[in-house]
Amino acid sequence: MNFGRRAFLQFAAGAVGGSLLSPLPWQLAGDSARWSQNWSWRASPERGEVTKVSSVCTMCEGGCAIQARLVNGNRAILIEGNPANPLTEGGVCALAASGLQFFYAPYRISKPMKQQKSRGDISGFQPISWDEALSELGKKLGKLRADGKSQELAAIISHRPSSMDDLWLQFFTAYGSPNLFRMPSAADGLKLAAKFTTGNAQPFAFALGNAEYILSFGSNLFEGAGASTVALAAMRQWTKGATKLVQVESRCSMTASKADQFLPVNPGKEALLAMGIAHVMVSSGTYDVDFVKNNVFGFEDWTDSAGKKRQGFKGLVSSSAYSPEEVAKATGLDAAQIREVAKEFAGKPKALAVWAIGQPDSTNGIYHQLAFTALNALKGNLKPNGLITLSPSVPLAGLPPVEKNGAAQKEPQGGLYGLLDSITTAKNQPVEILFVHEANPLYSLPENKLFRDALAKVPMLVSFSSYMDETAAQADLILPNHTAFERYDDVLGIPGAAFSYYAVSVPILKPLQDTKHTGEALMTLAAGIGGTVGASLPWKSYEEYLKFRVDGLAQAQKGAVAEKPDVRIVKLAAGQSVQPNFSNGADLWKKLKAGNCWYDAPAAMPDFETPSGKLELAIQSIVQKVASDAADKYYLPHFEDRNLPGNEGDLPLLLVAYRPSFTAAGFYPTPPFMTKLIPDSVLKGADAFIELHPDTAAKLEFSQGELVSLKTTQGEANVRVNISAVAHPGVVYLPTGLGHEAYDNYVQNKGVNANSLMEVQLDPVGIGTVWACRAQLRRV
Amino acid sequence: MKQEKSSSSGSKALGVVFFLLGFVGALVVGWVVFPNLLYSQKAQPINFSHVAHQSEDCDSCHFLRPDGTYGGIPKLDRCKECHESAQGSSEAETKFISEYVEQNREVPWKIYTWQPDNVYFSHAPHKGQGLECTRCHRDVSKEEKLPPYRENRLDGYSISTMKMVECEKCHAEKGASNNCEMCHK
Amino acid sequence: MVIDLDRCTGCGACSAACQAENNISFRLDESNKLRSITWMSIFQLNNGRNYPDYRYAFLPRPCMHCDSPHHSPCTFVCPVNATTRDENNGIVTHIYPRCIGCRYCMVACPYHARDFNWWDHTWPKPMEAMLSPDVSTRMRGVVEKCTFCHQRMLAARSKAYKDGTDPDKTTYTPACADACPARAITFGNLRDPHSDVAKLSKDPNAFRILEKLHTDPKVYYISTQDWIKKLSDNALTEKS
Amino acid sequence: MDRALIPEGLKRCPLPIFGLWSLVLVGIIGWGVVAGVLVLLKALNLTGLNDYFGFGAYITADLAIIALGAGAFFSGFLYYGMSRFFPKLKELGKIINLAVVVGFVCYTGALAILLLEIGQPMRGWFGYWHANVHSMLTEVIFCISCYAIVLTIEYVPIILENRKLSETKAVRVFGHSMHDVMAIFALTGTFLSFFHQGSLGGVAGVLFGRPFAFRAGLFIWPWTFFLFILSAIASGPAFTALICRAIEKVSRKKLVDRSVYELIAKIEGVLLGVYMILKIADTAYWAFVQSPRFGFSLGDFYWGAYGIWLLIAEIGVCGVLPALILLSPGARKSNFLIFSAFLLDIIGVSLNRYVMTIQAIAAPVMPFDKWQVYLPTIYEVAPIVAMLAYCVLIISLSYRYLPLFPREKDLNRA
Repeated sequence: MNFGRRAFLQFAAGAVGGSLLSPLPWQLAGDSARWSQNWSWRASPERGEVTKVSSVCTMCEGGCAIQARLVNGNRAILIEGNPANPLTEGGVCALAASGLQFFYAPYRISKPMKQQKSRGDISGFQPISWDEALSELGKKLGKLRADGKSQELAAIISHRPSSMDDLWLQFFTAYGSPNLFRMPSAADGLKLAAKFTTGNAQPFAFALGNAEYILSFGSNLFEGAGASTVALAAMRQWTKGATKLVQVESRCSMTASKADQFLPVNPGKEALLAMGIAHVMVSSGTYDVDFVKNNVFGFEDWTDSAGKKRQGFKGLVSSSAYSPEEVAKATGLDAAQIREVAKEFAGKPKALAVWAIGQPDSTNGIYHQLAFTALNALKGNLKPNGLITLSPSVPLAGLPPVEKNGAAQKEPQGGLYGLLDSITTAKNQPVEILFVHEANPLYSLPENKLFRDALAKVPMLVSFSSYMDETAAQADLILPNHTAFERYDDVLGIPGAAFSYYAVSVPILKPLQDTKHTGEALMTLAAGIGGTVGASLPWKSYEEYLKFRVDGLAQAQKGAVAEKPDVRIVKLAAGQSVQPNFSNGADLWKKLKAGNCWYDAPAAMPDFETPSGKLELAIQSIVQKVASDAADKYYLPHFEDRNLPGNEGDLPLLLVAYRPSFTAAGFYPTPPFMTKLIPDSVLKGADAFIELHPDTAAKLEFSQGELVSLKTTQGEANVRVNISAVAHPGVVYLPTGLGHEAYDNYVQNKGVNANSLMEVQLDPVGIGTVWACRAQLRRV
Repeated sequence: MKQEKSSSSGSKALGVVFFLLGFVGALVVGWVVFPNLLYSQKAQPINFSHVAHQSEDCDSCHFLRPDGTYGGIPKLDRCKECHESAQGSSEAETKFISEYVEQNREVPWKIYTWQPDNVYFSHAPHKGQGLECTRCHRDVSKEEKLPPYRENRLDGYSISTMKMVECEKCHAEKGASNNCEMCHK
Repeated sequence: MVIDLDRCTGCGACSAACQAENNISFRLDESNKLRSITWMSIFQLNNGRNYPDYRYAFLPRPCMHCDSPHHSPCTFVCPVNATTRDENNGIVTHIYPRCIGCRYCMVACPYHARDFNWWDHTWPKPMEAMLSPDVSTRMRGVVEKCTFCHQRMLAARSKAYKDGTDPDKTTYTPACADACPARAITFGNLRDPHSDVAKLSKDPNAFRILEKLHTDPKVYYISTQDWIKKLSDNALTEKS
Repeated sequence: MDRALIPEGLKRCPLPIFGLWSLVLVGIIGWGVVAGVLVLLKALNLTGLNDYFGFGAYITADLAIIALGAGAFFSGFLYYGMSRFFPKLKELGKIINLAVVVGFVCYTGALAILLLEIGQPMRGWFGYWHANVHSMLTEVIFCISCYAIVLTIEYVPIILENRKLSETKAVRVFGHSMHDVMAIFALTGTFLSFFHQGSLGGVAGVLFGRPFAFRAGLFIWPWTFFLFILSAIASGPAFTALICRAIEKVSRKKLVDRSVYELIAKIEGVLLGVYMILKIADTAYWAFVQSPRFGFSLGDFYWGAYGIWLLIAEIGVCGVLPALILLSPGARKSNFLIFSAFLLDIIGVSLNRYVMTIQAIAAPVMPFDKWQVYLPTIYEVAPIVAMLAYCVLIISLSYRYLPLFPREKDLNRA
């Protein structure tokens, strides 16, 4: 046995020696090293040729030029900015950078769907062919119109300016319904203010790039929302130290933090401060006397059409109610500070008061819009070469005139909210069919309950959404649109920008799913209805339609295509001439399709088309909308203190929704890439955080991160407390863009939807004003 | 102890035999048996004769794209330029026409020198350094028939996939950078 | 790299672009920031005052690609040479298939610039289509971090070779710098005295984070706000 | 069979009781193994670790257990190496076997935990395959695995001494021949483990991005390298002694002469004393010279759960105090004092390992960084507990079936 063992040992020794001299051990070691590096289930992206396509992002009003990276021409892997664009110089926002997560979203709607079960039951959606869907709907519409009930068709569309608006308007005019509404936006306020004071249709626009002193009344210039591209482009032009930004707001927002001076006013009192500043300027005579004297109506006392003598703005604003002391009391600032600001504003040659830019919705009623306008009027900013112009229109080809339908066309009262109200209370005409396009009112309409209630009374909801969002989920018929990166679309100016801007968005890839451009769906529907409606939309495809419009722009021979980023479009002065650099329509189309934008300087402030031919601070047209025997101040810009519903004892706090830059609050939800950006002081697990001032938190004995119940007149929700010094004492700040119930589990159940807790106050002129509502916090 | 010694002394010669037995056996296993066991053989979907395409020069199919990346094995479209319909009567071509051209399917070639995801290899710099293709690839100028694709059963790489040490060796000789990020992604 | 904090609005475009460019995985719940993978993290700084004097700012933090002599804190400790610094271009890279996941480098990094793959990663099916072939996806159990998008550098060099220009003179910009809508991020070669970054890094308002540790970061920040500069290093921060 | 295995002339508790005892231990081990396997399958998200706390319970346990296992190499070093010059040290021969067993279990156990700790266990061996010579961790991987092998080799002859096994001649011969070379292994082991104890210290010391852990250098290593060695040898033998005492208590037998304990006490007293002096010097320099230079004050390093009490406990209660006890001949007479001093010593060193790993990374470095708190999950606790159970099991088996204590027979003559 010894022997055997010995022999074995010798054999083994030999074997070891031998194998060490063979590649076996080394090869094995190397291979197992590589084997341990392979993880078979790890995603392995297909390789290939990488190409770039230029286009323009249409996910918000910002108008960012983008470039998409494709692999083998069939797979988009990245959205980048287009460095040739003068507005963005190659920058994009987080939403655009995450854009492909919508393109490849699991919650996309792949084909037309018809709800076969009860409304809202996702399992009830059954696929239906496009022909079937459109002809069915076409028949319905035809019948409705034949019955002379064409005004029973209504639509809610995106507030992003694009040629789709005109197409919709064309369709609705031809069809004979006045009930076409855009989602509420800050621009509405600017538009109305301009309409009342200047009599022009275009909204006000601010020459941010040329201002040296900017007094911002709650504008979220740097919160990354919508038109902040303009603010950022302007900021890049400001010279550090030379340009001064003063932010008037209750919450210390990013803009406030970046501002050179932060005026922490009590919520909703911004306009009062504006009046206070006006008071100082008027009483000290430091306003633009000539301009006011020659071009402003209603500064001095005036007599109305009925020959009644009425108080002018001068008298009103000079009243002690607007004295710095009084204003200080109400706003929480101190009088000296107000005088100081007024002095600086009046003193600086290029001082500008801005409001309502980059805000998801207006926080100012019409009278407040007028107050800000008045302040700029005193400063002389509405002179032909002033810092405020009318947002310049893009001279695209107008749509062919349509034969109006005989059916009665009542001008809708009170805008979108008016409509919802009349549907719910059914006192006005009901709505038979409701279209929703590029909008998600059930989620993103402030006080979305109003939409929910109205929807219950609407027999048929047709959604054109590409995604299974809250509204689409309630639809009876879904006609999915191509996503923003698969379709022709355009950017028709940027709200609040003092330059004209036009860009065409081209598809970066052919549609992934069996979707259809809503524009083309409309054309098909129109054709289906036939008659004057069919004739009103003569185009075969949306591309053809855009070409037609661009032709008009080319013929106008105004403005130029920016092929290099060095055009300082935010510094363009009103009336400055721009040399066209395109020959004809085809040429311009080619340049635009290549991802370049068209721009033009704003027109100088045109003649005021008001009854008085001047800039009107005393507005006669507004009065019918208020009350015929209204007090003098109702003709004038003034501070309108709103008393909020709900009793203060029960709801002692104020709730204000704020817009964080890292959530998407509009038609698009917050994509996974952006969800990563949300700090854990805003969202933790399924809970959203409210911001609470340390003292307020101390008074309520809340600790950081504590779960509390937030109650408003609209409802109740559990939130966590984030004790933060950004908050104004006694005010609860809730972020928007959270709390989705639709889409997929990457989006769902994260926080609460501010719109379901907030409350809207309707203006006499139908602006839904959302600024605050009474709230209560208690331990759960 | 003693008797053990004696017993062993008697068998020294035998011991050497045992040793050699093990030694040689291991060598055979290590050099001959093992390599054949380690690699599995796979045939290409269809044969491609480089010789038959001598008329074209290499770059017309294996070219660098303008952005400096390498086109690799030509896509179907390139083949179609000539082979829209059959040129000859080889069984490989008829198969190619019927199964790929007509059905417009890309040929699922097995790539002999396929590198894993974490490797970044660009032909441009190597070409720029004047390296011959044959320095790393087999010489195909006389090749009638595609060799079988041999896959390592353990790590799943092709037998001709270059190993890092080889890259490093050449880089070191040529004085090129051997830093990780130069070849990894 | 130089980041102008006066311009930065904390919008997060840099971070989102980074995620898209580098195949960074995401999970259903990303609110546990201690386990969330972000190469470009955005820190919130504040001046510690109370309302209304409270001010805050955002500080985007890529990997600092520390230039400390001989080794960066992380490259010094890696047992398997998975993370190394290229002395030619100063980029600190991390090779996933080499990493054994000991996390020593994470411990060594004072900037929390390194993240660990705590999970196997899956993308919602359609989204796998947007993965870039230029960056390899990671397996679980390895560390990852910002690479200054070196794949873009490699692409640029490749093109240079193709065009016969000098590959060492090529420039490129990483995804974050490309995306920034405020144009706050400038990227270039610090060693080239004529480059924008080199000039900006000499700006009187330029500073780096934790200079006292002598990690010698290659990322500079610019701010005119004293309280922000104070937050760059502990000695400058007054302790309460 | 059981009888046959038990060393000649020694009494052991009846098999059923022992069986029950081992069953309990096996149960615990099983529990830990399950947890460990789950960690391997589902990855480290099961643990309490995160991007802030790259190191956690696993590493701390490893460092501690390895420091305590050091008793093996150090007693070995004294017994095989030094006793030639200091005959007094021959005494240690009476406990050396136990020391080896303890060392063996500690190191093998530590290796198992280390396997869980890394995210890619399959690549653990890259430490050899792609070694980075600068990394302290490379040294650790090298030395620990090498020394584990050495200890196994040292353990084998002890096993072979088992009554049944040694009946076969060949085994007996083999065992004996191994005994002869043991000294060499002991010394190799000593070198290896000195070195990697040091490396473990280095692991923390080289982190120049972490002012809490960073220490300036002596030769090519930061001086934590030497502090760790010192603290290890100042606690290892104490640990062995304590275990020996535990066995005595459980088995209600006398296993070694008290002189052995006193000798160990004396040695440990001196070493711990020296260690404390250096440690205090180090702490003072770190607190008042180095940290301010990095812009830190002592206050920045302590917060909430990670309070200054850790420092006091480590250096005061579990450092200076036991040192004084062990150094005073009077105190060494009292069993209570001597063993509680050993215990404190051990706790102190374990605490030091905890502080140098977990607190070192808990303390924020960037001024705008926030403190985080680390809590291990059951998936970390279970394997660690199981590892300890494994140690106990092996020791119990060894004690039952192997003649660990040469003097046991004489000391327990009824």
